[in-house]
Amino acid sequence: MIAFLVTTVFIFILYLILTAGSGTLGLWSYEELGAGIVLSLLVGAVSSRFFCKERSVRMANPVRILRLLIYVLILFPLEMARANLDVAYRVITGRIRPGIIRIHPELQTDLGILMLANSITLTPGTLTVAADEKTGDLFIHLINIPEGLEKKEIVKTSDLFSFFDLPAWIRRIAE
Amino acid sequence: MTGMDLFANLPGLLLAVPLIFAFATPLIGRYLPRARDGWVLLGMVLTTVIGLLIASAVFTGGTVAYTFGVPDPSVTVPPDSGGIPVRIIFNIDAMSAFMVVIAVVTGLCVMLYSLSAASRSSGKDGYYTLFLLLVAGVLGMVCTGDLFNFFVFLEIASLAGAALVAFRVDKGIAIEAGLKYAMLSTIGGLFFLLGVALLFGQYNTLNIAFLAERMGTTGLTTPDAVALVLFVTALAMKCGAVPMHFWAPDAYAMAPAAVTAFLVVSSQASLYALFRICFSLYGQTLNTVLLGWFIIILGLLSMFIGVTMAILQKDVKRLMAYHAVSQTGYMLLGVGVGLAVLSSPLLLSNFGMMAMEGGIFHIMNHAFYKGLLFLTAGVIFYRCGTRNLNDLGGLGHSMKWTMLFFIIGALAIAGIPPFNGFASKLMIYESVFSFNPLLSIIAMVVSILTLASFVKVFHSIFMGPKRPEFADVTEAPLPMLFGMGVLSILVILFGIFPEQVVEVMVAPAASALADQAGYIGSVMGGA
Amino acid sequence: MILLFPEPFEICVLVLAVLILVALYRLVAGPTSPDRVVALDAINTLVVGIMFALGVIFRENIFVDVAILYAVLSFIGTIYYAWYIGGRYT
Amino acid sequence: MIEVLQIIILIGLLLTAILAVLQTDLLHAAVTLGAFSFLLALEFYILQAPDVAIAEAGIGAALTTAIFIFAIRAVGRKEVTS
Amino acid sequence: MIGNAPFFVAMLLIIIGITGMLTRYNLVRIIISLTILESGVNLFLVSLGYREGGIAPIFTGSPDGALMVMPTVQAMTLTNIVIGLATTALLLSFIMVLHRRYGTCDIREIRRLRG
Amino acid sequence: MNGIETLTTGFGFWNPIFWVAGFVIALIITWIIWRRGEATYNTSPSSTGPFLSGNAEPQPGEIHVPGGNLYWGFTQALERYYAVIKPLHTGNLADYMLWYMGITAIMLILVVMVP
Amino acid sequence: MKQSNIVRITADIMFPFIMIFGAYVVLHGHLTPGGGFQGGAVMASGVVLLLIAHCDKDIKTLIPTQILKNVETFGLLLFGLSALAAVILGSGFFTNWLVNTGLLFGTPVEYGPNPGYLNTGGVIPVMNIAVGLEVLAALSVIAVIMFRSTEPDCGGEEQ
Amino acid sequence: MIIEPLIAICIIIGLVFSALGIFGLIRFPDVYTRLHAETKATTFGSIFIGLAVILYALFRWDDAGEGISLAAHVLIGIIILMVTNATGSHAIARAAYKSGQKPDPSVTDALADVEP
Repeated sequence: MIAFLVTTVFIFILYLILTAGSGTLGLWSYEELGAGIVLSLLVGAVSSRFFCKERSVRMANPVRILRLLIYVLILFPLEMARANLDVAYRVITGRIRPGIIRIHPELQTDLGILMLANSITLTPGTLTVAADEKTGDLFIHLINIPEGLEKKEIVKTSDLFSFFDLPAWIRRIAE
Repeated sequence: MTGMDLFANLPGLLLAVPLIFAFATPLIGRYLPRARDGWVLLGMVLTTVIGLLIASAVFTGGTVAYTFGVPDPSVTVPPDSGGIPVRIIFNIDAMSAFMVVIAVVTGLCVMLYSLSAASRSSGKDGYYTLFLLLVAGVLGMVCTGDLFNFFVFLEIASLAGAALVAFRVDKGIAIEAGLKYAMLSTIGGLFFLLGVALLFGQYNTLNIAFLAERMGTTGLTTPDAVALVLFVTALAMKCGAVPMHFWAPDAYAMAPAAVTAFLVVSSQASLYALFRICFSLYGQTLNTVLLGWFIIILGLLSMFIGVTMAILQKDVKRLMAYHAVSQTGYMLLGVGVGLAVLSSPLLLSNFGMMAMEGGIFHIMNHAFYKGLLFLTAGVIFYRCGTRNLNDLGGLGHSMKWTMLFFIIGALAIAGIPPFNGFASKLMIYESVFSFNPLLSIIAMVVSILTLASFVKVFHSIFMGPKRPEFADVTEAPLPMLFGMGVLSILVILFGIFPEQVVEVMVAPAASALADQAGYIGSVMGGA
Repeated sequence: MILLFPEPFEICVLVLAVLILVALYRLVAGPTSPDRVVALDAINTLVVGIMFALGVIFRENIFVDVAILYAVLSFIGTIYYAWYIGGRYT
Repeated sequence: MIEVLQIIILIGLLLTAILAVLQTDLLHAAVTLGAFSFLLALEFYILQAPDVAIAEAGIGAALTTAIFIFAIRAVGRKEVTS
Repeated sequence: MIGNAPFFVAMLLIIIGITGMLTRYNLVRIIISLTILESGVNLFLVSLGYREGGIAPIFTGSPDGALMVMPTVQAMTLTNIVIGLATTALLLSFIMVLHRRYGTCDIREIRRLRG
Repeated sequence: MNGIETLTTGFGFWNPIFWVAGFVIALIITWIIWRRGEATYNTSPSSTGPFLSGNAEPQPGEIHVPGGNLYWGFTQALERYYAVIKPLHTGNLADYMLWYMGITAIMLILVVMVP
Repeated sequence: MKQSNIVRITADIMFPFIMIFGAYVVLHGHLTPGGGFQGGAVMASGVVLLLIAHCDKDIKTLIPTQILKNVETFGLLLFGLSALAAVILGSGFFTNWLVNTGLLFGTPVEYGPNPGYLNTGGVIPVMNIAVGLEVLAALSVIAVIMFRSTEPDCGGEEQ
Repeated sequence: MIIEPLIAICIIIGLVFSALGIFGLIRFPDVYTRLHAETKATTFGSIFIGLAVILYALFRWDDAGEGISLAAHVLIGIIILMVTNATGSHAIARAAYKSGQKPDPSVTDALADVEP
């Protein structure tokens, strides 16, 4: 039931964003709102069992959503910009030292792993190649491995991110 | 207009009834499996009744034009459009009504037949749905007055037909046949669409009558001629004219018998469209002699190669399929002669109209006797499990009614009096002889060869002593016999009273085909 | 205030289109299948960018719907290719 | 401006079409067909037909790809040349 | 001249599709060529409706009396895309069954129906 | 006889009444002839014995002429025609398409070149 | 190949978005680009995405094919009957009998360009919805059937 | 106004990064490194182009309601692009590894122990 409600609300917000600027009631018209409610209920009934498995209902917590927004809007873009400068440097100079390493982020939830993996894929010279479902370990392809890092069996996550400790933030958001 | 006015909306219902019955069939079949047979039969009977009502209205009262999506369907040209028919229009003149009659009557008989033929097999929901879709596609093809709409119905009929051809997988061979049919249909459809696009780019309309009118004022341009070629070859391929006939024996032979009987009607709908485009769309614009001779040559090739290939065959249905190709040649010959002399009124009245009447009459006769023959072949396959002429034999002892129906069909296709094939073939021989004696002689030779090959089939299947492996073969079930019986009664009736049929149905159809101005006027309101 | 300067967007669209042609090289020459899929992915991203910019040039906000759809659907295509490639079929 | 863009995209269309026919590996042909379909959707978009562009993107990108991948999986990706 | 480029490309696409269908032997490849042929026809149709400087035929938010491209051809193209998808799905499922029964996709070997 | 009219053509006419009457008369004559022969026909096997050159006559159930053997003389006589026409039906899908597109191409060339 | 959990979670998150976007395209078919077919195809893509992301599980419980077939029939019948209703109401086949009636989707609008109100269009949105449902169900069923035929045991080959 | 230079800067950044991504795609030696260049750089470039469109829509559109609508749609598009591109390239990398393609110039390969 909670899953259904969470899904419905999420879908309704999406619908509102899609139809923003359609009318007079705030940004929306009455018809759009009514249609949005009906559609959200329908789609929510269909997709709640995929979207909202039992453990990630915690994402309905407003504090977590606030943290998620901070993460997506401020922290992550900065990391991403730095990553892109790095890649630009590699592309121009051609100095690469690639390899696959293993990290152990100690994240438990699916959403956390997803966020971390996607963040890693979009940030400094890294690319998630595979994920171990049992331990939560990620296998990461680095375009430029720092000296000495390839010797370690399992690399600490803080070595990867320079500005902020993204895994810690993700833990705060999703765990 | 208030209240239900079903009679004004019959053309719409003609399309709506089979479609809605087809769509509802899976639901009925899943939750009320007992009612399914009655449901589809009801749908087909309703379609037949509507079709016959429309045909009678057309034959008594002239062309019916029906516009979709307006409160008053009889108004074809909206007043605020500047004299342009903007909507989809069903333009049912005598020729269309003639084809509607063929389609619904054959469809009803085939449906009766397949009620018991499909009783042993699985997947009946899909079968009936596809069959009703095929019927709807064919009805739409023959009724529509809009080129793009015709393309849509052509594709509906092609896809449903291809799926039906491959319906019984049969060690993959049926799939092979279905693949070939679907492939060629798709290419043909795409080329047809290209032609439609060429015309639309010039004249900004899709309505056949309006196109004809505008083309008459501007004269024939090169894109028009290219479009004509695309139309003619695509439709000739779809109706199985040599040398584009290769799909026809494969598809006809491998489809379930009932489907084959209706596929014949489907390819005749393409034939109808070929005639419609040649006469109604390009009739006055084009020098029709060249086109007429092209169609005549196609017809001659079809007749001769079809029948000579048929003699070689060992599979009953494949043999009959080659005969279908061969008989299509007669229709092409008859109407082609009419087309070749279209521009001279004297020749047209001397023998041109007669040739066209013969060709058009042959369409109907062919649909009936070829349907009958395919159904008998289906019965033989249903009871014996083989179609190979080398294995069959001696069935005349146990399947007397089937043998009788087969004899009727075989004599009719060979043009032996008093069956209907004779009447139409006589008309074709006569008029074509006046046009060019050589053509007529070839047609007669082909007719003799047809008789010869059916003697072979008759001898192989029914004559001879009873064979031990077919000892327990019994007569076909009653619904199958009923379906065949209706067709054979029609065959005999049309053979005995050809003059009435020609007068009531065929002659109006032929004159409607030749009368381009009338076709334009029926849509454009006599403008 | 209509359309103060759409020219930068036009230049942007042109450059991106040229980049698509460049990316086609990898689609042609990529030695392995994953290379080609990568090139396809790059083309998709570029096309989404082009569609964003064209939404401004054509002054139709509804054109951006197409871009969103495009992003989602190209993802599905990529997943399918990855599914096939990862399955060790010969 | 739009004309130049069109020319570029049309060149891309031609290239991908020829490649899709010529590739020896069916999977590569399917990938190329995917690129072709995307470029075609973009061309429809430029020709002011967003309806058609959505349909082409939806069909070409997701569904046709899926169906082709299923088929290639069933029949094997190498084209037998002899 | 440049305005006619889509037509030329559409014709070239059609020719490429036909060539591919006639010269390739693998059935899946033939379907790919068929798709290209169909896309060529679609492109031809859409280019027919294009007007220089026209806007999309959507009434919302367009200025009054603006030049619009023709919607009829777009509806036709849409229909053709739908039909094309149905055809492709049907043909490919045929091919899958055929491969299971015949063990090949080469049209030179799929010819049990002949003569 | 208003219902049954005569289908008149250039050469002759077709009236079902005449035809049925003629058919019935022919049947009667045939029956009479058959009837005359039936009375004197010897049904014992000795009447056909001499023609079978000493071999025992097979039982009726054992005689089966397969359909493929009929008309071998006809096909033999037209051997050269069939040697050309039968290999055309190859069962190869590419050939099918080639014929269709070839005819289309020839017609297109004719139409565009001739006028 | 079994997909990694990252792909699976992404698919699960994208699925409602794709569905709502498809529904948006269907419902605004008479106002913005799109319509029944496009929206239905988009929603079917969502189902296809689920299919591939969860290919190791039981497809029958994941995507109820029977319900989808019923939905398809329902969509087709809705389309046909909404066209036929015009005849029953005494008008031509396919007539837009709902427009300007004030009922659902029947708000009268003035002729000419306007910002686009959802509650207009008469029978066109109804037909769009019908077509959308039909296309969604039919394409999903096609994809599921083809998937099953290539993969009789749904993905048991993960190493 | 400050908006125009901002839009121009956004577009230039987007173009530069897109171009870098494509050149990386052409230049790098194996599929994983190409994925690096492609995913990060082109996604980043498209995001900046989207940002330019958002700025334009919010400040330079003739109809405010439509401008907001456009901005919202572009925002959704950007988010979708981020999620799907990252996941897509992960899927490609994993598939490439599973199909037996080892990273060619490679210092270390921790995955080789787990998945031979």
